[in-house]
Amino acid sequence: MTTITSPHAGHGDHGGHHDHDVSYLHPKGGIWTTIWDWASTIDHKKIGVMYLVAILFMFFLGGMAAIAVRLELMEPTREVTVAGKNVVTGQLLAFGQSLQKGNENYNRMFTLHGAIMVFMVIVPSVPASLGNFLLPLMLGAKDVAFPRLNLLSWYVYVLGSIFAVAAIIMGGVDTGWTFYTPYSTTTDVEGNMAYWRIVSMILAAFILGFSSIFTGLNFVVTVHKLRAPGMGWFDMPLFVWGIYGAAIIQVLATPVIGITLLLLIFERLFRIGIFDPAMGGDPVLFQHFFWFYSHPVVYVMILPGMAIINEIIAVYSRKRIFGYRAVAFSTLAIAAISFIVWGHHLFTSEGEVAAVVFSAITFLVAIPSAIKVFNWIATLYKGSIRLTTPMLYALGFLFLFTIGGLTGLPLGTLSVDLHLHDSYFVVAHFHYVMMGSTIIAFIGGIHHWWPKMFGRMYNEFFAKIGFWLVFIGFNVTFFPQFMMGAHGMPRRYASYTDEFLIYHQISTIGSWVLLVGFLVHLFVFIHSLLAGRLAPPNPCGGLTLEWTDAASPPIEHNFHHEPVVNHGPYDYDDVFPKQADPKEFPMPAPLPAGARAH
Amino acid sequence: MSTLHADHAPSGGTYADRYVAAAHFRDRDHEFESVKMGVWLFLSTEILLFAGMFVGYAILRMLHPEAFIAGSGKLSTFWGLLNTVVLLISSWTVAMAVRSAQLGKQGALQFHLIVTNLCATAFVVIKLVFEYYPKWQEGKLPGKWFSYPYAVDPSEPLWWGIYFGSTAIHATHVIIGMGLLTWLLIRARKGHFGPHHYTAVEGVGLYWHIVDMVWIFLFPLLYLIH
Amino acid sequence: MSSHADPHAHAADHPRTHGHWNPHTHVVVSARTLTSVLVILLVFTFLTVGAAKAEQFVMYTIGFPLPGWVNVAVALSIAVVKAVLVAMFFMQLKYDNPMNSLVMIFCLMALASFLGFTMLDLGQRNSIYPFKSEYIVPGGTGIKGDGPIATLARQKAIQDGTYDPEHAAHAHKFIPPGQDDGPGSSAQRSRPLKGLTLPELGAAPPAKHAEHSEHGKPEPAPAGGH
Amino acid sequence: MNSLLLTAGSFSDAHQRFWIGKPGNSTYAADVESAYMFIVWVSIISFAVLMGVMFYFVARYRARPGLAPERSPAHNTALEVTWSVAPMIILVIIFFWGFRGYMKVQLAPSDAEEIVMRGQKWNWSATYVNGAQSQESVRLSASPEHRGVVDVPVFVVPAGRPIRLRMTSADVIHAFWIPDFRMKMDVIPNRFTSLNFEAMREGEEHEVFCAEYCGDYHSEMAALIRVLPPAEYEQKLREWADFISKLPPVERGQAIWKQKCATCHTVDGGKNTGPSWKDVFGEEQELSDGARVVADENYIRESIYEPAKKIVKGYQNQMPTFQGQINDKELEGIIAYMKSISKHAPAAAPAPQPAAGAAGAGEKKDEQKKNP
Repeated sequence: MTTITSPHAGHGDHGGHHDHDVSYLHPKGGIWTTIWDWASTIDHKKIGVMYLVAILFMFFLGGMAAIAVRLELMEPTREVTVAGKNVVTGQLLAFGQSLQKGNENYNRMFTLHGAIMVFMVIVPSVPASLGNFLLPLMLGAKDVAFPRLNLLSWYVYVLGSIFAVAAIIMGGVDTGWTFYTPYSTTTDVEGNMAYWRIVSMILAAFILGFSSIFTGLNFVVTVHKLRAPGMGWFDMPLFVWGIYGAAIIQVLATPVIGITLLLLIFERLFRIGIFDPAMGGDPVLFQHFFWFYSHPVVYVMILPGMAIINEIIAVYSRKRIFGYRAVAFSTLAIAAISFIVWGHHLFTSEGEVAAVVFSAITFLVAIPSAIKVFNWIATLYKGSIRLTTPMLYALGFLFLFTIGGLTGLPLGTLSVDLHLHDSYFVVAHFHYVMMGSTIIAFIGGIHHWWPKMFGRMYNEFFAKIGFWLVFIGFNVTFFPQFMMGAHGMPRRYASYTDEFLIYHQISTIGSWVLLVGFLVHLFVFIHSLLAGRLAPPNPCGGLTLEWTDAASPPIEHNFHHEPVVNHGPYDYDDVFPKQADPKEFPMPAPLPAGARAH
Repeated sequence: MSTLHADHAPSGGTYADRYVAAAHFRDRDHEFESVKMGVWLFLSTEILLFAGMFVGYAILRMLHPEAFIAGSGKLSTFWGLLNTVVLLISSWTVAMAVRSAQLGKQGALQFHLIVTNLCATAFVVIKLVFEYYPKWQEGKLPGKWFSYPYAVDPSEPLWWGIYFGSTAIHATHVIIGMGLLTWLLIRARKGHFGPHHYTAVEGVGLYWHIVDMVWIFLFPLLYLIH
Repeated sequence: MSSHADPHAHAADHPRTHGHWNPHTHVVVSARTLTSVLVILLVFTFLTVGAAKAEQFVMYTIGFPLPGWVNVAVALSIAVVKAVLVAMFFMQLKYDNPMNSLVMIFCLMALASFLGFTMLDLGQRNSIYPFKSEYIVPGGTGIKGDGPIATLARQKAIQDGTYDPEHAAHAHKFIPPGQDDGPGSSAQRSRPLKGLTLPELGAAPPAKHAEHSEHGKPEPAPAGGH
Repeated sequence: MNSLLLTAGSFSDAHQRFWIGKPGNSTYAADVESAYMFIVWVSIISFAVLMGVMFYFVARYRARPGLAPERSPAHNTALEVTWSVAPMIILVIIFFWGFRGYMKVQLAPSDAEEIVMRGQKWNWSATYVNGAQSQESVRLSASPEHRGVVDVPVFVVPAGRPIRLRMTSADVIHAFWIPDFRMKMDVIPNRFTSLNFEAMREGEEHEVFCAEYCGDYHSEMAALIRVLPPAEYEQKLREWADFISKLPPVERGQAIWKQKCATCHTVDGGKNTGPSWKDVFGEEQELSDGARVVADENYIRESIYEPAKKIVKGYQNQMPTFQGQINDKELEGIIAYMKSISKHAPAAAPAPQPAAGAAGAGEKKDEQKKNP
């Protein structure tokens, strides 16, 4: 099959005539022209970069809330004596005694942290930024299937974030990111501005849902319809598989949170009563509604993270991913099972029958995740491993995700969960999965594709320092929380008993290390943009299309010629990467006569 | 295989004949197929949006069967039936509109779009004038507006919450559909659609059918089950 | 990509008659088919209303107690048949790329799991919690000190002098007889969380009230008129 | 040999203390701990193996100049099937382990003694079989500049006797968690949930936390459970049953305040969730709708039974009704107590007890600090 020519490749929908060979980052004219060009772009790469900037900004906001939470928990101030020992203690917002309402501020902080991190950072993080940038490049397409919808999704994201920030400005929301009824429908009395800030926050989550649906829908169609000639389903890079699995969940689960939040707004404004016990409604029904979305969405968070890890491990060990099909199918299996395990968030509130069924299904979902980890580790076998920053992040991911996954086991176990539910153990568990896995993978991915996205190399030395700070800081912050939770520390507490003091202090100190680590990365990125050396098209020796067939940074229409796929994404044993310097990579062993890698 | 057949923009003909697919698609067929799949995915999100209402209905009905029986008895089956008929007919006209576009019959296309829009208007008018308005006057309203003194079950406001919630969300979809149909009509008058380019007609048609389909379920659930 | 290549190769064979026109992608459904489907849909619509009326007749006029699920099953089966017809012919799934049907099937599976598992929890509570109602307190927004909304509406009507007991007695023709018979009636049995829901309206059995007040349960002011 | 076993035993004991703390005090706790420790060991071993292999590979196959990577198979069906099935077996074991314990706690013996536990923002109240309510509280003194004095109730349970807590909430969802019993259950408005346990060792005290986020003072919604020998427990219940009614009115009011009202209302003038009781009696109150009303006996009665009717300006409609929880005699006590700490109280107000005067005065806070 040869290339397909279109009468107007290079103009038409992409904003008039311009040179074929100009990088997508090349400014279109004066400053205002350039800004307008970005604001009205339908180029998936620019949208990906805009998403990246927006997400990192929200990550900063959410991170500041997290630092405030940890600061508040540095010490309990209330001293209580029972029978000679200190028992329950009090609260202090560490900013000083002028803030008289310690608890209220604390509650708002952790709510903002949760809502921002979930709805505005982790859900869109990898798919909307890296996914947007890379999906068409990896598939050999000129763009995603619906470029205008893609731009719309970014604006919708910004609109949603504005509502969230408005809620913060109005004084913040104290419902927890889960908006459990009837608390979320009763808090903040009617008749003043405070009454509306929760509506604003719920509306923000509702709007962000649309952004998520648009992205997911776009990606599903792109993967189905826009693969380059010669690229079958099992010739796709595993990154695409991961994004595809997440996109399916986004399409099928997000509408349910849409209707849930809509009903919640009705509930709050008009008391329609569906979730209101006083009207005969059922608050546990809300939890079912909520978790029908919010559990699958956990896999929207982790699958793209896993997707990144596939690419990084393959590239930096110069190996085919061990058991490609098993990894691909486990992605789909996770996506499918994720829809029927939400009840494990409700072991303490739902009926026994449902709890038992949900517990059983929950253990099922552990299998595909375990298979993935085994396959990644097996991929390292007989590889040629280069410990670059992205690879360190990938190995860090394996370390942290294994902990995160294993600590899911006691939470899925019925009897043990009755003890651990809503404790710090849960907090630690999902931070290991969401931050320790998704965010770590995200940062690793940013480093891996940084030269491709911006055409400049970053400083490897400082990036590695950043990695070690993040990795150590993360473990110091969150590992003590496992012990804390199992010993009896409830989550969302502004104060605690003295036996938890030492854990909290270690944890808070860890959060500062983490912060410093992120600042180092910020420095590395800015330094690279300003003074990084120019990147070759394929600095890491990848075999996927974005490395072999696109420039760094890619040109406006991604490829000079539509790429034709004639080898698998990880056939390092047979193919030498195009555009890469042979000196940098160990050559494969000579091919025995007649042998094939399959 | 030699070069595939590409979209050669013909010089003459109508807008629809001259239409070329967006640059990242191979040709018009490729674009049509992709858009159609996108629309189907969107429709599945619509179904899952209404799924929330259906699940809420099912659970609350189990908890308060009497409130639901009492509430359901206060709806007028006649108007519900009429609305179902109106909507089914409009679904047929939309299907016919797609057919007209496929065959290039511009007049029939416009006619069917207009009839569909009239049906949609009729649906909304019936809903507002003969269903919502009398209930509003009697105080059979959801939640805090409920002021109907003859409730036989304390959870009756809940029923009205479900009734008004699901029908209002559905009616919103009908109204959005009316906007889309009008947009189609304007484009059809400009001759934008023809046998080789009717993607928008097909997409809006599918959307309209899903709106119809949701009503096919809402009608028995709200009006008939007692 | 061969699946995409084939149709195009086919199209390339007939550039004159079809252009990039792929007969598998663009099926023109005959007007006759569409019209017959519409007729069938309308027939089914009247059928489902007729069935509902017939069941009411059997239950309340003849007095034969049909089980509740008959009504639900009949109404929903007809709705499913209608929906399938719409999807197959109006939405052309029958002629379409099977991928789109697959999208729909996945969507329906998600819906089924949502409904099924939620009901698995909330539906079996009745058999799980063998409790009586003495201490239960409704929390949340709907009432705080001033009683449930439905009761308030009645009280207000009585205060305003607009309450018509005659109307109250005759307004609800769909309420099955025996509903006021107290906990022994089938109506009460069908309500799983009796007593765990709102305090009763005026019609509730007095025996329960006496039992409650022993424990000092907060009672709304008893509705007048009884 | 023996000493080796002892060492192993104390190692596993220390191990358990590290992960989950000292052994819990309910029959259910042992189930949880064994399942938990099993999972911990499974996790530690799998983690060590996985990470060991990973680090070995990284070290062994690190890219070096001149070293060409070897070919290796891209998949191995036997290996892949093995590592898919092996974890499944362990998972099935864990599931049934958890299931067994869970069923044990759900299927309580039918002769279990029932205690009604009611949660509301932000305290717990228990009603025992004989209608008694807790009359004891322990000091939970917030740093005084933030909130007044908060007392948490003390609940008693008998050792070695099955107990079922029947729980409901008056406002939002709470969760009753006794970490030392290793169990919790949500407390949901308009529905009952239950928690079944049997305490083992008498004489111990256990904290109770609210584990479902419920608002501003979520972290102060605590209680203390004291495990008593059965005889002592019954004695305590009898004592509590007629404790309140025997007190003189002002002290009765003070006791009720401690038990039910102190979470939200101070008596020293400090602002809390609700208005302070100090000097409130007889004072003109400005309501949120702008009306003004003098806080007399009727106003107080109405505010307790129908709190939503008149909200004092500057406060939220947070208070649940106490109808059915505070009877006339107790109400009388509350009013007497409020009078005793109000400067507006009419001269005829009964203030025979010198203690009441002391409690109402400025040094009340100090006095309470000294005397939990």
